[in-house]
Amino acid sequence: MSILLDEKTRVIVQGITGKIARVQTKWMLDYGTTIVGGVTPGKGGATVEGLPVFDSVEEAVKETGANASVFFVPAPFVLDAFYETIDAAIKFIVIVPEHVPVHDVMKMRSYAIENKVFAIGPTTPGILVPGKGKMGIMPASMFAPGRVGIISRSGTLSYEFAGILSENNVGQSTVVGMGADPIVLANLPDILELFEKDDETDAVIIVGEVGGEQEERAAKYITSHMKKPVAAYIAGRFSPQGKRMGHAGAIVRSSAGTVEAKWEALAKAKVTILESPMDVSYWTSKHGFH
Amino acid sequence: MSILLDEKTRVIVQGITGKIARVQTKWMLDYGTTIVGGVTPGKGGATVEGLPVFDSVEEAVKETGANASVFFVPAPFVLDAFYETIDAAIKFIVIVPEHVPVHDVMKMRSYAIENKVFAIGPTTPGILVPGKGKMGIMPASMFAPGRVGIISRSGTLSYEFAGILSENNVGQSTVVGMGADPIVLANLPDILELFEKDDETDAVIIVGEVGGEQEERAAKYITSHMKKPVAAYIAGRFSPQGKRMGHAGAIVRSSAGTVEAKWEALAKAKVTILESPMDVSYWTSKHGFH
Amino acid sequence: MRLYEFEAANLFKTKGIPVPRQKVVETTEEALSIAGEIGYPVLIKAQVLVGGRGLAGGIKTVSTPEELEDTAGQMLGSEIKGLPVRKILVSEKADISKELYVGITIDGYSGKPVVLVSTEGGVNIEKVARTSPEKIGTATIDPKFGFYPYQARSLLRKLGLSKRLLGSCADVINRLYTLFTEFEALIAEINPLVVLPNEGLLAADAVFEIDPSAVSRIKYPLPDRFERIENPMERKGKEIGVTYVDLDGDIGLISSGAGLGMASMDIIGKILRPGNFLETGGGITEELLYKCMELVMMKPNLKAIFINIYGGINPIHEGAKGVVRYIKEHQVKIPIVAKALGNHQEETWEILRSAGVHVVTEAATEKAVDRLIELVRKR
Amino acid sequence: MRLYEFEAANLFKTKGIPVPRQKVVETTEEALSIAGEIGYPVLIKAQVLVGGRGLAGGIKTVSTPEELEDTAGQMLGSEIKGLPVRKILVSEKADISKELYVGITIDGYSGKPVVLVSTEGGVNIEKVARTSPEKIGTATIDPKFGFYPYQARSLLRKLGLSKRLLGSCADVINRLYTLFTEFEALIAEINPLVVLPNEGLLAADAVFEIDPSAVSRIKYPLPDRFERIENPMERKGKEIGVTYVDLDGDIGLISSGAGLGMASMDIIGKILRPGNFLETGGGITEELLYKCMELVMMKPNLKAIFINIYGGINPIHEGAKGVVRYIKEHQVKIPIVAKALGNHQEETWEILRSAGVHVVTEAATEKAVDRLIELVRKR
Repeated sequence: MSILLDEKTRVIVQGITGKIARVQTKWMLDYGTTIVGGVTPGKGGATVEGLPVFDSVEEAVKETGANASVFFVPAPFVLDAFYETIDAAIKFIVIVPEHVPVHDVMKMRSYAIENKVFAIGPTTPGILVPGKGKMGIMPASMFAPGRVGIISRSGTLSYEFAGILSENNVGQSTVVGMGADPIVLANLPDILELFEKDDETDAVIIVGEVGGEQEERAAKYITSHMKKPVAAYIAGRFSPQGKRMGHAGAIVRSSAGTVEAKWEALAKAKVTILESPMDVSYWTSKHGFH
Repeated sequence: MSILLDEKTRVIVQGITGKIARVQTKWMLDYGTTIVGGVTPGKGGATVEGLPVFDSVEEAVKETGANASVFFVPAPFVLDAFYETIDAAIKFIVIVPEHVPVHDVMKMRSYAIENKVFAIGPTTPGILVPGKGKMGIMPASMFAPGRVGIISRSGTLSYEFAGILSENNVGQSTVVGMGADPIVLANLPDILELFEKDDETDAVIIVGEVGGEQEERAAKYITSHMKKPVAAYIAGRFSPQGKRMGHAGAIVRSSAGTVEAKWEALAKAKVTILESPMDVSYWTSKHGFH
Repeated sequence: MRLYEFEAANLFKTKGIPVPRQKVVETTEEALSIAGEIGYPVLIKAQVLVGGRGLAGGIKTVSTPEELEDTAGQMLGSEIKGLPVRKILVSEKADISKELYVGITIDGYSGKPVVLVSTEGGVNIEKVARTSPEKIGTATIDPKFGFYPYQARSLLRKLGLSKRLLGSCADVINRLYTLFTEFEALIAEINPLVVLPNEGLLAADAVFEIDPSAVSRIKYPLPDRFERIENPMERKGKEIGVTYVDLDGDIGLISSGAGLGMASMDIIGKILRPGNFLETGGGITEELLYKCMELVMMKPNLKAIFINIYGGINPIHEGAKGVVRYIKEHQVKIPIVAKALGNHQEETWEILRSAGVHVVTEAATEKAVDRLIELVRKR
Repeated sequence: MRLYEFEAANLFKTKGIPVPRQKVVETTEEALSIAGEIGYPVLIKAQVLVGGRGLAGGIKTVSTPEELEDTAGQMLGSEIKGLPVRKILVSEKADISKELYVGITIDGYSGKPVVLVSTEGGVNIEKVARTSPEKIGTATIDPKFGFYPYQARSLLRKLGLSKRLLGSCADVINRLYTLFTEFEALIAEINPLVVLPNEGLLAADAVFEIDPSAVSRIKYPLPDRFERIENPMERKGKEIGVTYVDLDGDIGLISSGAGLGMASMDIIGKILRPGNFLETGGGITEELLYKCMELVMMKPNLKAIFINIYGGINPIHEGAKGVVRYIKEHQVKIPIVAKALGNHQEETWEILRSAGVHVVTEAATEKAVDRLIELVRKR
C-alpha cells in the first residue's frame, strides 16, 4: 500500500473550471488517478475532461462517492472551501494554492484536527504514487515506482530527488509535498508516521530546508517511533537570510533553525545526512533500496 | 450519593472578596460545604472567613486541591474567569451571576463541552445537597434531606418546591438550579441523566417555565432514557408575553414553547403534570416518596 | 435592546448591506421634503418596537404629496398596537420581483447561532415555516468557527435560488452574520430582503435586538436604552433594574425571580387580576424594595399588594425594611400580603408585621394567595 | 508587509495602546519644530525596516536644538545596515523605571499564536531568552477561542510583576493581541514596553509585520507595500510576483521554488558566487520568465545565468519561450545554463537550445552546476 492515495481514493478537483485546474485535471487523469468530478460554485452542470462539475462539495460527494479532494481554489477562498469540504465528510485534502493567508491556515489546522481530517499544504505540489495516481501538480516524468518514500518541504526539490532516484533506477513508494508555507496542515512527523506503517516503503528521504523546526521535530519523532532508515537533505546552507525584525520568532523556536542545527538533531536520531542532492543515490545504492 | 456535589467536592469561591460573596461563603461554610479557598485577581494573600484568597485559579488549585468552583464574579468578567477555571482543570463550575452576555455564554458552552466540564448557570442559585453542602445562594432553611431530586429553571421556585416538600416531610436528594438564562451551560436532560443514575434519588421534580424548549427536550429524554418517576410544574400559564419582534425565534423552535405545549410533550413522556406548586405534595404522598 | 427599523438600517449600511433610500422624520413637513427627494410613490412606515406593524396599518404607500400629508399626519401621534408613533420612515418604494427572508437568532437549547433563510419572505413567513418547512433553510453555526460563505450559498441553493442571485444574497447573509456577532445580537432579521427586477437586493425591513447585557461594551454610538421604553412604569422598572410589565388588573405584585413571579400570577390569576408583573432579580436590598413599592404604587386603584420573595443573595430582612419604610412614609392603606422566606426570615416577618403587612409563613404560594383573596373580598 | 515604527505606533494608538508623544519627519527643520513642541531631551529614531537599529546608531538622544540639528542632519540620508534613512521619528524621551518585552508571533509547528512576555525587555531580550528562559513567559493560544485577559495576567504574575502593574500591562497585551488577529500579523512586538516612574506604560518601540497574503483584505488605509522595498531589484521582484534577493556575486539565478533555489545556491556557492536569489513561485508563464530575465539582467557584470526550473503548474516550454525571447531581443552574450524538467521537457530543451542556452537534461542540479563552472572558467 502507498500512503494517503491508493486504489480506493476517489478524488474531486475543487476549482476545476480554472485554467490551470483544467490542465492539471487532464494530467492527473492521464496518470491514472481516479478523478470522479469537480466543484466550482456557480458552474454546476458543466463538464471538464468529461467529468461532472458540481456547485457544492456536498453534491459532488453525494453523486460521485468522492472521498478525497485536491484544491485549485484561489487563495482568498481556500478557507471557505476547506470548511465546506470537511463538512461534506471528505477526509483527505490536498491544498495546492500558494498565498493562503496564514491566519486562515491556523483556522484550517484547527478545523482539520477537530474533524480528524488529513490535509497537506498549502503551497504543496501534492502527492504522487508512481504508477498509481497523483493529486496535485507533480510532473509525472520524474517518478518511477519503487519502495523509497519522499517527503519534501519544497515542491520542486521533491521532483529533483525523485528524478535523481529514478535516473538511478530507484523507485518511490509515495512522494509527498508537505507544503512550503510557514504553517502547514500536516507536519513532518505526521507524514513520517504513515511511511513507517506503510508496508510498501522500505526507507524514507526527508527533503527539508533552513528555518522553522520541522526537521528538529522529525528527529525527535524518528528517535522514539521509527525503525525504517531515513536520510535527510536540508537546503539553504548558503542562503541569504532576510532582514529580520523583532525577536519573537527567535525566542519562540527551541532551535536556531539553521542547517547545522537541523543536521545535528537529525544525526542524533541516526538519520543519514545528505550534504548534496546527488548523495541520495549513493545512499540508496549502498543500502540496496529500490 | 447526591449528584455533582458530595463529600469529595472541594470548592473554591471565585470573586470571594466581593460583598455578597463574603456573606455567601459564610453561609456555604455554615451549611457544611467543604470550601477550601477563594480567588480574586489582585487580592491574593488576603483571607475571607479564614479561607486563603489566591490571585489565580491555578494557584488555588495547586495549594488547596480544589476540584469545583462557584462564581460570584461580576458578569463582564465571567467569560475570562470561566476559561481560567477550566484551564486550571476544574471540572464542575456553578455560575451564579446574572446578566452574563449571551454571546459569552455561547463561547462558555463550547469551551465546557470541548473540555468535558460540567457547569450550571448562569443566573443559577446553584446546587444544594440537604445536610451535606451547597454551592450558590440557596437559603438553607427551605431544604431537608431525602430522596426526591429537584431541577428548576427558576431560582426562587426551586426554594418554593423544596419548601413545600420539606413542610410535608419529604426530603430532597439534590436540588439543582439550572439557571434562568435563555442559554444555560447544562440543559435539562444533562441533569436528568445524573438523577437517573443517582442511587439516592427515587423521583425527580422538574420546575419549568413558559418559553424555550428545555421541557420538550426533557420529555424526549425521559421517554427514551428514564425509569424513575418524574413530575413537572410549568410556570407562566397566565403570564403576559413580551412584545415580540421578528420571526426568527418562532421559526427556529420546534415547539410553540407555551405551557400547554410543554404539558402535552411531558404527558406523552408519562410525566405527572403539577398544575399548581402545592400539587407536588399530593404527588409525593400518593407515591410515598420521601 | 431593540433597535428601531431606521436604526437597524443605519447599522446595515455601515456593513455594506444595501438598504432603500430613506430617512426618518418626526413631522409631515420633513416627510414631504424627503419624499420629494426620493420621488413618489414612497412608503410611510411607523417606527414602533413591535412586530406585525404592517398588518396593523403601520406601513402605507402614498403616491402624491397630498396623500402623504394625510397619511403622515394621521400616522404621527397615532398608536400602533398600543405604542405611540413619534417617528416615521419615508422610504423608497422598490419594485419587488421577489421577497426573501433572512433571520439570525440563537438556539437556546444548543447555545448556537442559527441562520434561517427562505425564498418566501414577507409577513407570512411564520406560516410558511409551519406549513412548508422545506421552504426554510436552517444552518446551526459552531460559534468557535463562525459562519462561512459556503453555508449561505448552500442554504440558498437548496431553496432553488437562481445562480445569478446566489452570490449577492450569500454576501448579504454573511454581512448580517458579522453584524450579529459584532453587535452581540439576540436577533437580526431582514424581512423582506427584496430582489429588484435588475436582480439587485434591498434590505426593505430590519429587525435588530442587542443583548442588553452586552450593550455597554459595544463600541458604536447606540441610542439610550431606556428612553425608548414607552410605558413610564416599565421604563422606571428598567432604570431601577427590575422587570416590570404593566397589566390590566388591580393587584400589585412584587416577586423575586421570574419563575416565582409567573407562578404567583398563575395562582392569583385564577380568581383576581394582577395589575402588573414585577420581578426583582437577585440581590434584594432595602433600597430596591422601597423603589419596587414606589413603582407598583404608581398604578392607581390597586386593591392590594402581593409580595412573594425569597432571600437568596441577600438576607431577606433588608428588603422588608424598604417595604415598611415605604408603607410608613406613604401611609399605604390597601392590604399587603407577604410571603418572605429564606435567610433571616423570622426577623423579616417581625419587621413586616410592624407595618401591618399580612405575613404568611408557609412555603406554598397558594396559601398566601388564599389570604390575599380573603382580604380583598373583605373590603 | 512590515510597518515602520511610526506606522505601527499609529496602529497601536487606534487600539488604545499608549505610545510616546512623537512625530515622523523628513527634514531637520520639521524635527526642530516637533522637538520644540515635545520638549528636550528627545529621541531621534531612524525609520528603517531592520532589526538591531539601536546598536547600529539609529537611535540617539539629543538635549538641545543644536545637538538635534547635528544628529538629525547626519541621520537623514545616512544608511543603517545598508538601508537609507529617509524619515526620522522625533519622540518624547520617557523616564524609564522598567522595560518589559511583549511579542506575539505564530508558532509554525503547532500553527498557533504564541504570546511572549518578559520583565527584562530591551535590546538584549534574545540573550535573556537563551540564558534565563525562566524570565520569558510564553502562552500558546488556541485560535478557536482566542487570548484571554487571565492568560496575560498569569504570564505577568509568574514573572513577578507587581500587582499594581499587572492589570494595565495585561490590558496592553490584550490590545496587542486584538491588533495581531485583526490585522493578520505575522509578528507584533513592543520592545520595550516602558514602565514610567508613575507606573504608566508606553510602547516605546513597535514592530509589526502583516501577512502579505492578507494585506488586500484588511480594512485600514495601509501604505503601499512595494514602495518601501529599498532595493530596486527586490522591489521589481515583488511587483512581478517573485522572490528576489540581491547578493554580492556574479552568477544570475532563476529557480522555480525556494527549495530548489536554495539547493542551487548551496551547490553553486561551493565554487562560484551567486549574484542573486530568485524563485518564481508556481505558475511559470512566458511573460513571467521574460520578466525574470529582465530582472536578473538588471545586475551589471554577471558572468553567467543559471536557470533551474520544473514544470509543475504549467508546462515548462511556455517559460522557455520567455527566456529565449529575452535572449534574442537583448542579444545576451553571457553563457546560460538551464536545467528544465517536467511537462513538455523535450520541447523546452529544443526551444532553449535554439537560443544557445546550454541545456542539461539530468535531474541532479550538481551536473548542471558542473556545466556552469566549466563555462564560466572557459571565459
